Amino acid sequence: MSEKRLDLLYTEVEQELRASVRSLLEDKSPPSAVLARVEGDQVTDTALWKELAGIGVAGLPVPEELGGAGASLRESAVVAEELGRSVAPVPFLGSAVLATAALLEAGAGDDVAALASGEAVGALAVPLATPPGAAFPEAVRAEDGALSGTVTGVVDAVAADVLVVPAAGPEGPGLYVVEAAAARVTPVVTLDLTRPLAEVAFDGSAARRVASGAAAQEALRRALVTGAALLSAEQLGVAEWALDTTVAYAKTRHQFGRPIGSFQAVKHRLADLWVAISQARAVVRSAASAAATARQDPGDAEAAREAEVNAALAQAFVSGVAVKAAEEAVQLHGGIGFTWEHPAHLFLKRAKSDSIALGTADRHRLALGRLVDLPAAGSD
Amino acid sequence: MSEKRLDLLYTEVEQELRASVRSLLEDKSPPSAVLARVEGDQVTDTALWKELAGIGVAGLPVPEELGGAGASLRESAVVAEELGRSVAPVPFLGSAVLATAALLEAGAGDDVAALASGEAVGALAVPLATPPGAAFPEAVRAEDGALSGTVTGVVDAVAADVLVVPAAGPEGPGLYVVEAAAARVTPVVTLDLTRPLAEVAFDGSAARRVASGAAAQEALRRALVTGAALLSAEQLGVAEWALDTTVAYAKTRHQFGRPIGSFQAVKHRLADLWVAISQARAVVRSAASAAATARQDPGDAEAAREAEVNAALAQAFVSGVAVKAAEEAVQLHGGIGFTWEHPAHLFLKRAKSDSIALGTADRHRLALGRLVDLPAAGSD
Amino acid sequence: MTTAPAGASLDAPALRRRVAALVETHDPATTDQREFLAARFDAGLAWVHFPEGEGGLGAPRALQAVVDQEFERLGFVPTGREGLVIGLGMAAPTILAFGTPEQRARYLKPLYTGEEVWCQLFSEPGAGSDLAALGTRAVRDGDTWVVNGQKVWTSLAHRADFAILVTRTDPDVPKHKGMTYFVCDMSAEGVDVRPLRQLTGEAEFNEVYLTDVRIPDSQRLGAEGEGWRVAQTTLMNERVAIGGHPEPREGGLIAVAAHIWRTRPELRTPGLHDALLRLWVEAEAARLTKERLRQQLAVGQPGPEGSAAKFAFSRLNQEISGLELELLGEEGLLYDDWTFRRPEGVSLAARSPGFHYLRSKGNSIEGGTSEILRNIIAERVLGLPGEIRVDKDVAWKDLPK
Amino acid sequence: MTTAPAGASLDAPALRRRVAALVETHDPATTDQREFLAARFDAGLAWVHFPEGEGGLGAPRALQAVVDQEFERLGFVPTGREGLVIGLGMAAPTILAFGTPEQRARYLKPLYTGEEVWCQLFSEPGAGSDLAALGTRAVRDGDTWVVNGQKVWTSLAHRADFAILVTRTDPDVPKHKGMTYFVCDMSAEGVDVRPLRQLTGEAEFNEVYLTDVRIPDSQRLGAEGEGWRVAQTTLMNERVAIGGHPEPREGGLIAVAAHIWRTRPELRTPGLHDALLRLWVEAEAARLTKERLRQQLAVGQPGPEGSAAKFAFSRLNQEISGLELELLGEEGLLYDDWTFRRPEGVSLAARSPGFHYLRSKGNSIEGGTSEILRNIIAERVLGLPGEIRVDKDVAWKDLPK
Repeated sequence: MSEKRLDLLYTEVEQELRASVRSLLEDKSPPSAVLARVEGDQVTDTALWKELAGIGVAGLPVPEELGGAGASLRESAVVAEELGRSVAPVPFLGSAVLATAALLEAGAGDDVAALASGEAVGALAVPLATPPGAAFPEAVRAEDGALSGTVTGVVDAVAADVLVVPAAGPEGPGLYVVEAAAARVTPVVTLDLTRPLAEVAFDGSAARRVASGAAAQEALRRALVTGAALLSAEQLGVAEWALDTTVAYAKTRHQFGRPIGSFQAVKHRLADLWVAISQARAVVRSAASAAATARQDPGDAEAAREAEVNAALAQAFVSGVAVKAAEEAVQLHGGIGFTWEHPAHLFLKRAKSDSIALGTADRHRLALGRLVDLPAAGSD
Repeated sequence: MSEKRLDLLYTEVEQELRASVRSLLEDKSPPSAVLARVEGDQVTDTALWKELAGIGVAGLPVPEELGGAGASLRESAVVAEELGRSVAPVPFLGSAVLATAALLEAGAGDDVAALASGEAVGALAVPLATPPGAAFPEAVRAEDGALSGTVTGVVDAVAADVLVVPAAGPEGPGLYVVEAAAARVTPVVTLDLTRPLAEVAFDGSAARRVASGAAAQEALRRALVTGAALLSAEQLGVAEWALDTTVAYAKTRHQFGRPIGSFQAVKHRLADLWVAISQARAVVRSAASAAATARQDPGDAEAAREAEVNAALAQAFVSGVAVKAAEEAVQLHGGIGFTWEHPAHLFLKRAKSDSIALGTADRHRLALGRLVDLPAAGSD
Repeated sequence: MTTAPAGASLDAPALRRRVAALVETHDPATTDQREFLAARFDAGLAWVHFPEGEGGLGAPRALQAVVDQEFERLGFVPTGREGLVIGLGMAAPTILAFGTPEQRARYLKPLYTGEEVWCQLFSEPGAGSDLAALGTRAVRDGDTWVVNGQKVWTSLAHRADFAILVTRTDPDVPKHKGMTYFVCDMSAEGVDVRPLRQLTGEAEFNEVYLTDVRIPDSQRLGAEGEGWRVAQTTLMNERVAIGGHPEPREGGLIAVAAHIWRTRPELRTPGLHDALLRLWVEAEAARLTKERLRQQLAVGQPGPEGSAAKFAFSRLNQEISGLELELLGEEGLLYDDWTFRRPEGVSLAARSPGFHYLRSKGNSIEGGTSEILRNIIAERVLGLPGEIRVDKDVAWKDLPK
Repeated sequence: MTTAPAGASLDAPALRRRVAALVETHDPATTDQREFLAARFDAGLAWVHFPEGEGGLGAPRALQAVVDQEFERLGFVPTGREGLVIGLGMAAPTILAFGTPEQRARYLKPLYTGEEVWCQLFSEPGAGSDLAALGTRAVRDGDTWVVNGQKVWTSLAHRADFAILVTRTDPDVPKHKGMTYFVCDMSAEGVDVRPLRQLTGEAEFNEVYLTDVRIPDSQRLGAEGEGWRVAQTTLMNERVAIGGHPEPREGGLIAVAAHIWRTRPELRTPGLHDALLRLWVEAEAARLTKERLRQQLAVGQPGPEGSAAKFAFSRLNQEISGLELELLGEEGLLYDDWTFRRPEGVSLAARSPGFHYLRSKGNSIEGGTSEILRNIIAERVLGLPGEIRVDKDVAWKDLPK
């Protein structure tokens, strides 16, 4: 079992990026604004997304020659942390992570530019719950340059201009680009109020193939691995918000004449949470670095494997930490944490949904078992 | 899914039995005496066992006409609780539970009398880790009324006069009775200092068959189910000792000028333990009652099934409670709990070994899955 | 009125005869429920341990079960009483214990028949687990009290005719000593009931704003300054009800999860199987524990296990509903309905898995947080020392808030 | 002696040159280790941040790593230093901070070369987590102190020449104020070292009984009554060492469990698979956390994560070794050896799974219980309020014990 040494720290550049993103989000999308927005018709905050794109957030890991910032997936992970910390309803995961990754891995660089600049929003037409190791989807059929079929649970499709669609055709698997206008996009009611999902139906929709066969399969798989790594960064941000907010509350909320944070049982639970989150931070950094390394040299099979191991590890570990943190936040806020007016529930819903998105921890553990040679029972 | 209503309380007779057994054990086998004994050559306290047999403990569920007390497995369970609470090194599990159950279920009533009176000690020659659902063992071969082969990890074999041996012969499975003198019994070094195990080797040892074919299989299976139910009662006793002792210590041990039991984190952990133990008590009563009901009417298939469900439930639930309780006892006693001179470790070792004996919780959960129609993955 | 001459000679057969006599004159099949209940109250068969004339016969409390079973056997179980839980369970025993004869005569009967609905104005934004910290002020003005403050987590306030209300009447003494307890007319001027939306989207509870609400002194329950003691009587009666019948194996949310498992083989994984079996085991253990407690109560040996039942139930509900979402995967990302509305007796099972998950988060907060329940078990059951208190000898007004 | 004229101009290349010069005159291949270390001490290359003449050069602390790496590169890493961990890690920095010039001259060099072994007489049966409650009495008698008391959990006491010892010299003041710190000669009359048997069967630690032990006042470290402050310096240096090299994936006990899983397919069940994978994930998370901390230290940004490392490690060891026994089933019921003996540097992996399970129980007690570590994280990292203290203003002799 070998693994490269990965840089697990944040660089100064990354910390500066974090500061800009956080400042913008605190200004334009505080929890109160998110809470107001989710009750409206349009959850996705496209204006905010344009502003974020303005500071380069939409195209961080995209080479400069393709209109991106020429940074790496490590920087994307820092942004994902901040977006988790604010549960801002922007199409980062769908467009800047999944669709962009699929196009880049498919070699469809020309299609990336509009997404990287934020001019257009993209979405990857797979159910959000799909784990990286899933079989190539067959819900959509490709025939004579047109797609037919329906995909459920597509993240950020509601706001998308362009859809990247895995579809099976007579010549096997293919990855296609379709104008969103050519599909029927129907929003569904989601547990996570801040992340719209939609059913996407194709009925002979005109499509352009950007990869086929094994290349399409590999592009999709790598996009989902990248997605899993960056999702864990978002989960870390959710957990950090939950801990920070709860610690602050425990210092000021008095019961029995004392701050509730002076009760030892509360202190120990928050200490346990802090330990788990500091571990999650290391795991997330490792996953982001491994994903960045694999992206840099697509031909390095060992790097690709390390990216898979680290992404599965991150999903297996951080999903539980984020859910636990959000659940503890609700519980330790007591009654107020159970109300609609307090933002804790936005983070609880995000954390729980994220634990299902791109595969549950349970499925990632199974994947790890295969990757690190700990075979299942009965598989001798 | 149907289940009979079972009496989950202790009867007055049961409570009187408990009081006599506890009083005898407190007098003759306090933790300090057990600690001294386990360092000697003979761990099994045969004198104590004779005294316990004197108050009927060895033959509780044995009909009076077979020399027993004519009580039921419910009373046996009460005794098992007290023996767990004292980790007394007597051959109750091997002789009064497993060997006696196997002989009774095999219809070999005549062989039971000596065990029921405490005149002789019996042992069931299967590895202690065997779960009720295991395949009939083939480690020992029967040929022309003689046994050959080796069985590892046999509980109470060191003190046994009589061995009940499942063996495979030319005509299929059989249950045999063998004089211990005809076998080679070699003690092994055990994690649980208070419960001797031995390797038992047969080399053409003269044997008498008491059941064969399906009857032998069923007798062994039912003996193991009974064993699992009563073992859970022992585990409950271990957990109760751990909680009671730790609560008492937490009230008197001062650190930072306060009893450590006044610290909220300690209080909450002990409260959690108390909740788990009060649940374990209900589960154990249910398992004992179900086992008693099944024993009463061997032809009632539904009662046999309920006994299996309840025994598996009890092992799946109580194993973890006992281990947790013993681990918390060691931890909350701090340094003194880590020493040899404090008896906490005797209970830790018993609890952990009991969690493996007659199948781990994990295997009992799998068995439950089959029994209550929650099939394994991939078994559709 | 408080002595009960008939009580001593009452036994189960005598009570069964009284039930038969009542049913004889008031055929449940043809009598309006409220009218029938009024007759039952007058016959002393509402709460047999209450005094004669106040719904009871001064009989031993344990005999109530005999009466209930007898009415049940005869086919008369009153329906639609969910909204009366606070009146029947909490207000009635408090009024009995602390009410004046006039108060008992005025409130107990319509409370019992269901003519008048009650709610409870206890918790405040600043006084949750620490109820004694409450700050709703009542100031005496001649024969009336003027009340100002805000209460939260009041179920039924929007339907209630009356409330049991605890207020602060003396801020200059330590918090447990300066409270006074009232009956509050919910139709009084200055009572403003607003729905309190929960994270599920709906509003089961209310906030109640009290602005210069005038309460006659005749509606005071117990002495001035004695409110904490009166409230303790109310809260002792707030417990998990242990029903008269055993519950079947695999009830509640574990049934939902097991059903998904059995009917959706494509969702199964080995890890989820183990997780489901663990929770099945926990659920069955909790059920048997409750059944054991029920058997203890039936033979008159109530055990301390009751205090743990709610605690175990809330944890189980949270874990099972969490697993339910993971098991469903993609469907677990969905929700049924976020519409802001007041639920009317909707059962948990009728809602989506996401609702199960969210609603169960309240189980460990409402009616005593799990943290407070753990304290209670540690102190009252295990006898461990109490927390060091810094708020016992300080005037309420000087406490940090 | 405490100023370091050379310190300001020292940089990494300069230190490398000094190492080269030392190795030039003392060929490690042919020089006796103790002699070589004495020379290294004299050259100021023992602890470069110590003052000149006391094993150092007054250089920045961070440069020690440069020196260590250089010696390592040249192939000279001293061996057999396990028994010196208390002397090097805890006694030396304390003597440096609080010792007189005479004490520093007397103790530091033989401590560094390994000629003299040290142990720590801190914990007592009644003072574990609450070290400041200790009761070992030291009473002044002219120029010496007479010490009586009992210490526990002292590793190496049976091999030690000296001990760092904290005593109670004034029972009439609050506990933190009446302690005094000494160097104790372990060969002095009245020092009785007895092995302390653990639940594993062996004795890694000792009890030390002190009966009328006479300690010259010249062996006092720090002022009378200042013992708590001196002890804090000692304890700040007791921390999980973060090595200079990254650890490989799947190290420690998880490697043992994974090996069993891979080589014994007959033991596998789906539930154990999930349990093993959960712990594999936890172990890898803990490894990456430690690696991240190592990287932080390497760039001079130590984080608070260090305080959590021991805590996480003890929990993991306990859970993995518990699973190991369940995985092994029948073999998990066995043990290798209960003989009462003193272990000499036996590695965990060389012992049986039962030993792993039992020994790891000590991980959450020794060197700061997990409960105390949680308090530290909550208060020092998260800034939550401290426990309410009842023992701050009470004379030690009046505290409940």
